[in-house]
Amino acid sequence: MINKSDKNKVLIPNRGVIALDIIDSLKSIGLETILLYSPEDANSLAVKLACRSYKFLSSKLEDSYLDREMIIEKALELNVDYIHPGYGFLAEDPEFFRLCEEKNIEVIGPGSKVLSIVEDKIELRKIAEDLGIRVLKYSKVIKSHLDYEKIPESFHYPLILKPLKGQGGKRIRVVENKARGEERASKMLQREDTKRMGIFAEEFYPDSHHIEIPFIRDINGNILFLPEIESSVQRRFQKIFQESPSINISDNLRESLYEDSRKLIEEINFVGLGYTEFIVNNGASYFSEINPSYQINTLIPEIHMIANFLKKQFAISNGELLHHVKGIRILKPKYTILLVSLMAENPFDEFRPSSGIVTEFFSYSTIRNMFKTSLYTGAKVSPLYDPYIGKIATFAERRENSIKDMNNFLKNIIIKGIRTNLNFLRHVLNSNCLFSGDTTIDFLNQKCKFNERKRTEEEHQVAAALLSSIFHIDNRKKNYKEQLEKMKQPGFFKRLFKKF
Amino acid sequence: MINKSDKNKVLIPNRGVIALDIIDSLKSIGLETILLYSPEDANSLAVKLACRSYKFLSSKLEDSYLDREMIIEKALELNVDYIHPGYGFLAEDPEFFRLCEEKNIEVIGPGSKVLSIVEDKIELRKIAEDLGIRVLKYSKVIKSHLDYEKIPESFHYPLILKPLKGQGGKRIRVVENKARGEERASKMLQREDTKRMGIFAEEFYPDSHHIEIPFIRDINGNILFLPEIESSVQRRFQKIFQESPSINISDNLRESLYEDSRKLIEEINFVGLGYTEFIVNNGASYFSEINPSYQINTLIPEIHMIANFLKKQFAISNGELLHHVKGIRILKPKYTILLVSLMAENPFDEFRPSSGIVTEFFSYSTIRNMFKTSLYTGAKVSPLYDPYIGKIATFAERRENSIKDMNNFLKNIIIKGIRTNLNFLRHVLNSNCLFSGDTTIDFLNQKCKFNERKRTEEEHQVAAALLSSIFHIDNRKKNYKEQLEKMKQPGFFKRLFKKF
Amino acid sequence: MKYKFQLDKKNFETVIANSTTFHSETEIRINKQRVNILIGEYDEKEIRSIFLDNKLYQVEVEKNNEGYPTGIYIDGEYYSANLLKIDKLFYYKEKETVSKKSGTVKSFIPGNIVKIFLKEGDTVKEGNLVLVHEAMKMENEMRAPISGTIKSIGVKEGENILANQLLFEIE
Amino acid sequence: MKYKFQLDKKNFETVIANSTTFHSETEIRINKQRVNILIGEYDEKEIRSIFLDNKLYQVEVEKNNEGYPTGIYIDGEYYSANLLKIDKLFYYKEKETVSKKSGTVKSFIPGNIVKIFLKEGDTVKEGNLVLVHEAMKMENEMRAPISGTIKSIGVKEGENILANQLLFEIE
Repeated sequence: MINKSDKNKVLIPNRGVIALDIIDSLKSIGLETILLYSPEDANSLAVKLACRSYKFLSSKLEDSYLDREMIIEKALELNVDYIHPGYGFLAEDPEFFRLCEEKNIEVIGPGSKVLSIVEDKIELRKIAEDLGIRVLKYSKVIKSHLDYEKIPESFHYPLILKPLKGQGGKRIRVVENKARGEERASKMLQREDTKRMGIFAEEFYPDSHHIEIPFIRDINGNILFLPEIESSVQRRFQKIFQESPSINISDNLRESLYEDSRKLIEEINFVGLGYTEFIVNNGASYFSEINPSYQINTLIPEIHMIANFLKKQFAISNGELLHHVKGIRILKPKYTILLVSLMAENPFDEFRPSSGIVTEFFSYSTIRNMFKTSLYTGAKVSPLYDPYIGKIATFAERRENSIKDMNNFLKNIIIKGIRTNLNFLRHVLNSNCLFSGDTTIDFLNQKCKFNERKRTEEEHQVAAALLSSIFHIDNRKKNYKEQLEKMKQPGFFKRLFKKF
Repeated sequence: MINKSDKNKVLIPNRGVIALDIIDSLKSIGLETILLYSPEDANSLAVKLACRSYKFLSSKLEDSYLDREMIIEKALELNVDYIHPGYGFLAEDPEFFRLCEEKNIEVIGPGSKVLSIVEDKIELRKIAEDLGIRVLKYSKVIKSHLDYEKIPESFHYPLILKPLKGQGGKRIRVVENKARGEERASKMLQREDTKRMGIFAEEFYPDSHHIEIPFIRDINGNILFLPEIESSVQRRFQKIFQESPSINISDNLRESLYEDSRKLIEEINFVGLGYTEFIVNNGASYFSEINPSYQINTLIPEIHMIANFLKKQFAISNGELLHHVKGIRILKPKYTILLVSLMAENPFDEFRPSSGIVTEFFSYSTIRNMFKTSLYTGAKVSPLYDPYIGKIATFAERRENSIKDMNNFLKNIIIKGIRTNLNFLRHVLNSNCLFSGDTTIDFLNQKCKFNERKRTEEEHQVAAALLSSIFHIDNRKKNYKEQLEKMKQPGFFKRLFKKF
Repeated sequence: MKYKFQLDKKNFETVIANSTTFHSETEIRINKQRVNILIGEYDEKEIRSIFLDNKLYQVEVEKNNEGYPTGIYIDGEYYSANLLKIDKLFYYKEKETVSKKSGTVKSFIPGNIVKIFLKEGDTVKEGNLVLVHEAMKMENEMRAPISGTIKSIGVKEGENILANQLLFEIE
Repeated sequence: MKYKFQLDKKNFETVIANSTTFHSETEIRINKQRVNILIGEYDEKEIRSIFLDNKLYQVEVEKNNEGYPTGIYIDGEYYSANLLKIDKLFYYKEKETVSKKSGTVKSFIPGNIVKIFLKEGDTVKEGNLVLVHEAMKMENEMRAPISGTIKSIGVKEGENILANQLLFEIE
């Protein structure tokens, strides 16, 4: 009965908090949000909040969120006007964008042309070098273990081995010496898709900082730069803790980062929303790559602007111009914003991903913090997908207050039924190293090891008291039940009263 | 084992969102928050988040949250440094403050002296009149139905009858003529406590606006004024929808409201946080009363300041001075902030309060909205207490965007197990009358009647389709179960196979 | 199955195929329009949400003591409801009689006998309407579960009856 | 009851009065300190939170297949645990034997017989230690449920036994 020929339909082939942010942002500007979801995600909050939802036939990634053809087919069938791919999955895939462009479906993003430039990390660095931008030293493409010899002798170990294309830190490896490097490279090249594109090597500085510059550029070339984000604190190349602005870069360096970014995105004519990434080592910056989509840390620019980043992205993508920006504008930060990633993984069991049904969930937010999560009591955390389940931000004028607030807020969250990294995050937030700002890339490996944390005598006593009390009650209940069973047996009362 | 002689203990004899806000705010500045809670509130979120919690012996109000002696006894026993009464309950009770002051327990608030001035609504108006402030016309105290004759003939009906002292709108009545007034007055005076203090009458203008000015005044007399709040939209004198700033007052009037407020709070030497209340009719303002405690709408000043109001209140109460305020400072609003009150009541059943266990609860907030609630899946909404269960705020530069965002956000909340006023709020937010700003005191009675809303043909068809589908499945399941039962009966299969 | 409902005092007629479980998307007819229905979330007790044309609705059905719907909350919005008529009430029971061939029909809830169309000794075919039983403002057409002769009718027109009372017997 | 626990490789001893249910606030001893315990939230399955000195802790106990705790999450923080010893394991069973006077003692979980203190024909008093049975690293002192003579001992020192195996019999 509802077959309006609405011109404002947006298809969202994504899940979790990503889908939620898109649904919420685009619904609020009057768009009909149509979600594509896998059977595994049937009870997700995204399905509850989307205007309409269509189920993929399979929960396998390649047959659902990564199935370009199926998504485009559905887009055509439903006659949607836009696709918002979110981030991850197909959000940075030039081929997906190209196919959509062919079918005249508008995909939110910088377009297939920009994406294919940005995708090739070596070519992008060459462009940067031509513009006079200092880049991280990089090797030629390595397509077989024989190519490993191509890495110049001048490269200092440790090195990072990375796939030439493709996002996410899961396939990145740090190697300590040549032997390990060759071994690792041939392992990486055993994956069919990695072999096809190849990998490359770059130098790794454990003591460096990871800095990102969020930006929005409109079709007229006006650019809004948001305050930089330091995302050095990573576990297995996944960003765990981020802060903005960074206290580890000077004003001069900051300016040069903006200038480098400007040159680069103007050169490739990037229209839309993205992040330039730099490694900062000993006060010098090295361009690393461009993230051409909205990211996990979008809450940070949102709080700096006190505005919805996705609404802005949508407007720019539709050819609107930036408000109050003629030429270049660099937003000055008013707050120190912290952001942590909530993961369904057990820090007490080697960070193994945890899945299951959430049996209890509550939290209480205040004006200076924000918690976005796909969790609710009864939610299913699937073993099929990324364990990323939420993000928490706090902000204050003074960095130490942001840290204090984050510490306090993490205690206001209770999650049961699945294991989460909440206590790991508390450990990170409480470390002196973080407080003093010594947040380098090796932070979690060297400076703030979770397994080395100490417990107080009091904590142990509390644990012992609680455990023995619970065991006592359990045991009592069990014995009581057995007793009851006995009483039900024939002759019990007869035997009892024989005594009298 | 934990018997530290900590000097930073605060006792919180309150519940629900009120207790949660205090716990969260004061915990974050390092105070040990000690909650007193009734047995009925044992599973509340406040108990989960407080540092420590002590149970009252009874859930009856007079033996728990209103039991001055018991609370003070507990404060002394636990050797607390502060009591934060929140709002409601004992928060504006001069006697409670006096008793605490006697025992040298610091209570957060303006002190017993100011509270006893503010409490007597007639005396306070006399003070205002002496300062040249226009006040709502008021009668002498009425202590028996005979006193009703004291109401001057010049008073125009409808009139409001109010208890002389005491907060909350529950005992306020509007009367249309003298006969109804006398009847209602004698009814009100049947309550022992009301009779003791007496009631009084004031004129009622259905077409007027209800305006509040939040303020903080420090011990040196510096005053920070926050943007005014219009809280005209009330149901049974409970504020349902509030906005700030008001679009119904001119800049001149706004200035005079600040000036009147200043004179008054300086005259009575009010130190702390409070609100002055005015009725605005035909462009003229009439002082009505002072709310001497933190209120239900505290989120509004918090968003204007992007700061925690309760932390500020605590600091001022401890003799700290306002930051960046010398003399008088009036904060200019950057946003239009809307606030609605979430109530556990059924708008489809004459707003009867609803209680029970929350079986499902979820919501998803974005940067421009805030949802504070004591609800969670599994929470118990008690029939013993106020049905107020949460507050929702949105803010935007433009009023229409705030309204749009609120409308959108209300759809992002799902609550089951209890009935709530969510759909009533949606109705209010969607009304043309609200959109155009015609928010007068009679809004809900005259301009936006819930029972007169229309449903579309499509809505009805959706309802019919859903209901019949559910009934179909239920019936099918029931029959299936009956069938199974039959199959279990002896001889069923014998009878079945006899056929062959 | 045909269902006749009153919602907010308006009548609606729905047609749902007998075997429908809505565990996969299924088309139903409502006042001659067609919509797709799919169960969303459910537990042992009830259906908690349901898709209509791929839009998920949160539902809570209000029932009377006999288990019949008197209203429904859809995304928190309440519609008073009244089940007027079901054309084939005992789908499964009817099937069952194929094997059991019992001709005894009892009342399933208390109510009132509105009309009796046949009398003792009449010949009936399976499916013939024998009497109409009204309960909770819902008319139930009680039909012959087997073909045969009416052996006895246990009620009179206008009679108030209890649950599980003999209505009629066919042999 | 005395409980001996290992937590993060440290030993703790707790004393809890036999009849304690913690449904009202109750003092227990832990390594000679005293703390107050009160159950917070619980359902049929488990205790979900518990007060210690009026502070509420969220708890999740990790158990092995036999139902013995191997760890506890307290407000999300994990402590590995090991139940070493319980001084009176079968509180209720002991009481029960007052009326039943059964002298047969069986193993309640699989494990290992660490030590046997008495032999067949020995005279025992109620409560005398007969043997020690270790299971899941927990030592269980198996005592005589009644006074009498040991009729038979069904196990040997060092033997691995199953659940419900006869340990000894007294008449």
